[in-house]
Amino acid sequence: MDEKERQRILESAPVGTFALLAVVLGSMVIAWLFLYFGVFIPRGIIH
Amino acid sequence: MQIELLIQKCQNLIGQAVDFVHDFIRQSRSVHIDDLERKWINITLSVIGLMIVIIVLDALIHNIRPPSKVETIDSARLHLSKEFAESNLGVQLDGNGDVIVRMVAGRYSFFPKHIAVPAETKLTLRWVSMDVLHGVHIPMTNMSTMIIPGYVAEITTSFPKPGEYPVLCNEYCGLGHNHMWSNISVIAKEDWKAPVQNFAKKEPDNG
Amino acid sequence: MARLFILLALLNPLIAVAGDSGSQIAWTQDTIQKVKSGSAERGKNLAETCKPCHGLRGEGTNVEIKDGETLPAIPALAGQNPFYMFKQLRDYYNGDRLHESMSSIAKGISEEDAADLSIWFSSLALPIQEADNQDFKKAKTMVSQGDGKRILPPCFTCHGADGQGEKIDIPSLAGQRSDYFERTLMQYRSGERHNDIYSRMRLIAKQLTKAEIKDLAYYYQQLR
Amino acid sequence: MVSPADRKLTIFHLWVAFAAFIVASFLGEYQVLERSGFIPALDSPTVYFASVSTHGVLMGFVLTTFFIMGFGYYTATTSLNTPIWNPKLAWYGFWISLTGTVMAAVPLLTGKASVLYTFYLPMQAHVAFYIGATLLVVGSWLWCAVMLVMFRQWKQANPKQPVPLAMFATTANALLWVWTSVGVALEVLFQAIPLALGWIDTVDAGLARTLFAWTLHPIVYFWLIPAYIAFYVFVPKQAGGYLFSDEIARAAFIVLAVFGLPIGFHHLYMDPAQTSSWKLLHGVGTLIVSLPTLVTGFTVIASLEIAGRLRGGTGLFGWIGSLPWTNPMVLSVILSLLMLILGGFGGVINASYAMNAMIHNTAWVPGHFHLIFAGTTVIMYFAIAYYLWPMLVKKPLFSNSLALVQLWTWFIGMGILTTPWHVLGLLGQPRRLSSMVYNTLLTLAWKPYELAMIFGGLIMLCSACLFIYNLVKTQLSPAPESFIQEIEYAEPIRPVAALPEYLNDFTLWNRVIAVLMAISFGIPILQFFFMDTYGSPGWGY
Repeated sequence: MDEKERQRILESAPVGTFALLAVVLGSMVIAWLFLYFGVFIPRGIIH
Repeated sequence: MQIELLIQKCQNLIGQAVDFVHDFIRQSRSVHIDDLERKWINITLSVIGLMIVIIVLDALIHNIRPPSKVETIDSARLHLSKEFAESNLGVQLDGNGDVIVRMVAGRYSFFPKHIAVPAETKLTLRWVSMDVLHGVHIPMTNMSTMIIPGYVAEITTSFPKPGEYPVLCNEYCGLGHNHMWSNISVIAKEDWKAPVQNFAKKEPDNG
Repeated sequence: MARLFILLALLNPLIAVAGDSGSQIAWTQDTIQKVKSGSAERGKNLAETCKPCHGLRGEGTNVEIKDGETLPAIPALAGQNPFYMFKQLRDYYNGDRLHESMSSIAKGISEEDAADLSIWFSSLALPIQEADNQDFKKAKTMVSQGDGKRILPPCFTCHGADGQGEKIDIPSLAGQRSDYFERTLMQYRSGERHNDIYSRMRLIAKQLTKAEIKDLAYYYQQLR
Repeated sequence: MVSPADRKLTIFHLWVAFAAFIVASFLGEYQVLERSGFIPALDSPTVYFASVSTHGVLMGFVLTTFFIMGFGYYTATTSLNTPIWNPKLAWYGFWISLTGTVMAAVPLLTGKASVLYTFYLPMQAHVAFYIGATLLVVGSWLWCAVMLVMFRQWKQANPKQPVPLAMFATTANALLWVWTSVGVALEVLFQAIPLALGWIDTVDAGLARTLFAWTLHPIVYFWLIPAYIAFYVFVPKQAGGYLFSDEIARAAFIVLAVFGLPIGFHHLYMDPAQTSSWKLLHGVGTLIVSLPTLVTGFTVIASLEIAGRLRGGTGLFGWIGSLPWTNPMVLSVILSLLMLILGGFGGVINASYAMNAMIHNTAWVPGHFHLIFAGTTVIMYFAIAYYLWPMLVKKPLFSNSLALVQLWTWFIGMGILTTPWHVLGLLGQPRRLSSMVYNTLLTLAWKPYELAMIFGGLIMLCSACLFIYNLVKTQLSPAPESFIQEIEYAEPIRPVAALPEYLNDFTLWNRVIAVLMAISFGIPILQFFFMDTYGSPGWGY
């Protein structure tokens, strides 16, 4: 692991993190929409 | 003379504020944020924005809100008030034919102990507590509210599916908290018969 | 007996007010202040007139047969929750609770007297009745666990783990005369006694069998 | 080099914290066992609710406050390289807080204060409980004073220099706590204590809940921030890499402190004492405050990615495998972030305004906060303890592999405990039941989940004992001749060049907080003094 390789890694964009979190956030949004429209709203009026 | 002085002061203040904001933004630009992190921040903000939009629109258009009618009542004199006298509790039709349910929460039960309401109908439930904090929740429905002594908790909801439901206290109210529950029968709309009581006026008499 | 009630009803205009409100007493700020400002010494002197029936130390009596005549049980007052006692005296005064002698006696007791008496009797120790070696298994389960099937909360959750009563107006039961305890629950059960707000005690008493009531009466009498 | 006196101050705080933790862990397992009805002989509401109150106070107030104070002192002295300012005041804070804890513990354990750790006026506990809680908070204010003075002194000594990130975040936490504790202090000083002493006869329960809601959210950020400090300043270094961005870390701490305060009404959605528009304003604020957590997630995982690649990881996710999983700090951050995903999601559901009706005061709520506090936060408390103990006692950690086992068992136990708990919440089981006596089919559906929770709790109890065992053995083992271990703070990849002053100081943010609090709490609190409210007398329980 020479210095140039180290520098390249330090400058590189964290694509793995982005992909991981995009999946996590995406599934959170889907789960939220499912609970909101699938479970909460059908349970009746509320105010 | 003071007025000019005052206006002068206001202008200075506004001037300072504007300069401050410019300075704030200029400095923010100097902070290095990785492009991918900036993209992530924008995506997160848009997801949060999506949820906020759904919630706010549902609140404004479909009136999907938590129960929040602020109305005080003297919880010590409930039994002496007209609206929450023992004979006036339970399910009734109010002036314009809407179903209204008045319940008293007291350690350790909800009074009256069994009520029958129509399914798929807009119901207004008014809960009061005669002693401490209670919470009431009918599982699998949106009928959920806190009951605070000194306040009337009014919630408007409906029960889509007929059936027998327990009415559970879900706020710690003493050592008998897990014994505090009662029953509600949600009857299909057509089979439900309105109780024969007289039209009690809805305006609360604070006793 | 029935004629007496009608007589009392006519005499007392207050009875017909809010028929089913259970009681006129409400624990508002000033009512609480009235009870708290009661003085034990004045109560001690006033209590002299209560001794003939309620006993020298407010320990009450069970049913007694004296020269061929059965005398009804008289409740123990010692150690009672002051707010509860104040409410009973005022319920007698207002006619929400009826008793052939207490109703008329209560007429002579003003609010200050009621507060003084309540503070005085609550300062006494809870009465200790003779121990009873019955095993109160059924009573103990009712007191500590209640009965989920009949939605009966355990007695101790309101009346306190040692039957000492609880803030603000829940009565103490420990050491209470068993005959009086039984008579009270039976009156709640039949609805003859109706000064409990929103029929809280009546709804519970209606679901108890006579045997259970007797069991509980003896259990609480020996509780110390 | 940290002076023995400062080390002693730190370790005293940490031992009180973890003593409270282990006692409360046993209570936690008892509660799960009692509630499930698995052993009918255990059934007793009196003991159960005394236990829940004690478990809540010990975990929520004692473990957290003492750990944060101890960790704060050690961070301040090591990151600023100066001895702790005014140690006498620091020790006063310790003894006041400890007295308060003992004073509250006595009524709690004798069943005289079974009003849970959220007080629930107009129910009344013994006055010693309220006075004890107040002293605990007053003691922690002295810690805040020490942190703020050391921060101010360092800035004067180093003008225009960026304050070390660890100290910056600790000071942000101290400031957040001063703002946070005002709400509960007002409620206890003007309502709970006067009612308990009989100076007043009635209290307004609506006002009491509103004041407590002021404290109820930012206090969880007060607990969470030390975990985030470890995320930013220890984890990158331990993983063999660098902190991805120092400025973003500071911004995240600021947004947490500033936006964590004015959003308390998501605890009062179902309350009749506040209108729906105030609740909506607070609800929107609550959703916005998930931003710093998501940004923290990105920055920390990015730091881990860089570290993993430096250790030879390649491809999109290859860096995950090449991370040093046998380093307790790295293992616990991975487990902590996993729990943060589900715990955070539970929080967003709670925060979603009207949807709160679905799970308000149901078992979903304890499922959520056990996952995000007892999981995400407390597992980082463990990691920090494993990292600091060798430096505090000048001896190597007793067993690294035992620490890894402990962290894994805590994570697995948490999963088995909280997953059924969330399901019970969706099935409508209310919170805080000492036994299931409802005579309905619903309670039968709850049975299997409650039994599963016993095993989750059991695993966590064993894990808690392993943790204490490891620390005690570390402290009692013989001291090697030369054992040198110094604290290492992560350096950012890009050295912090021109740091704007507002990312290096709090005067601006204090004003912003004051304005936000005035907007979001001003009217909702004043309304109680302008409408004719009715007080409720004190009740027993």
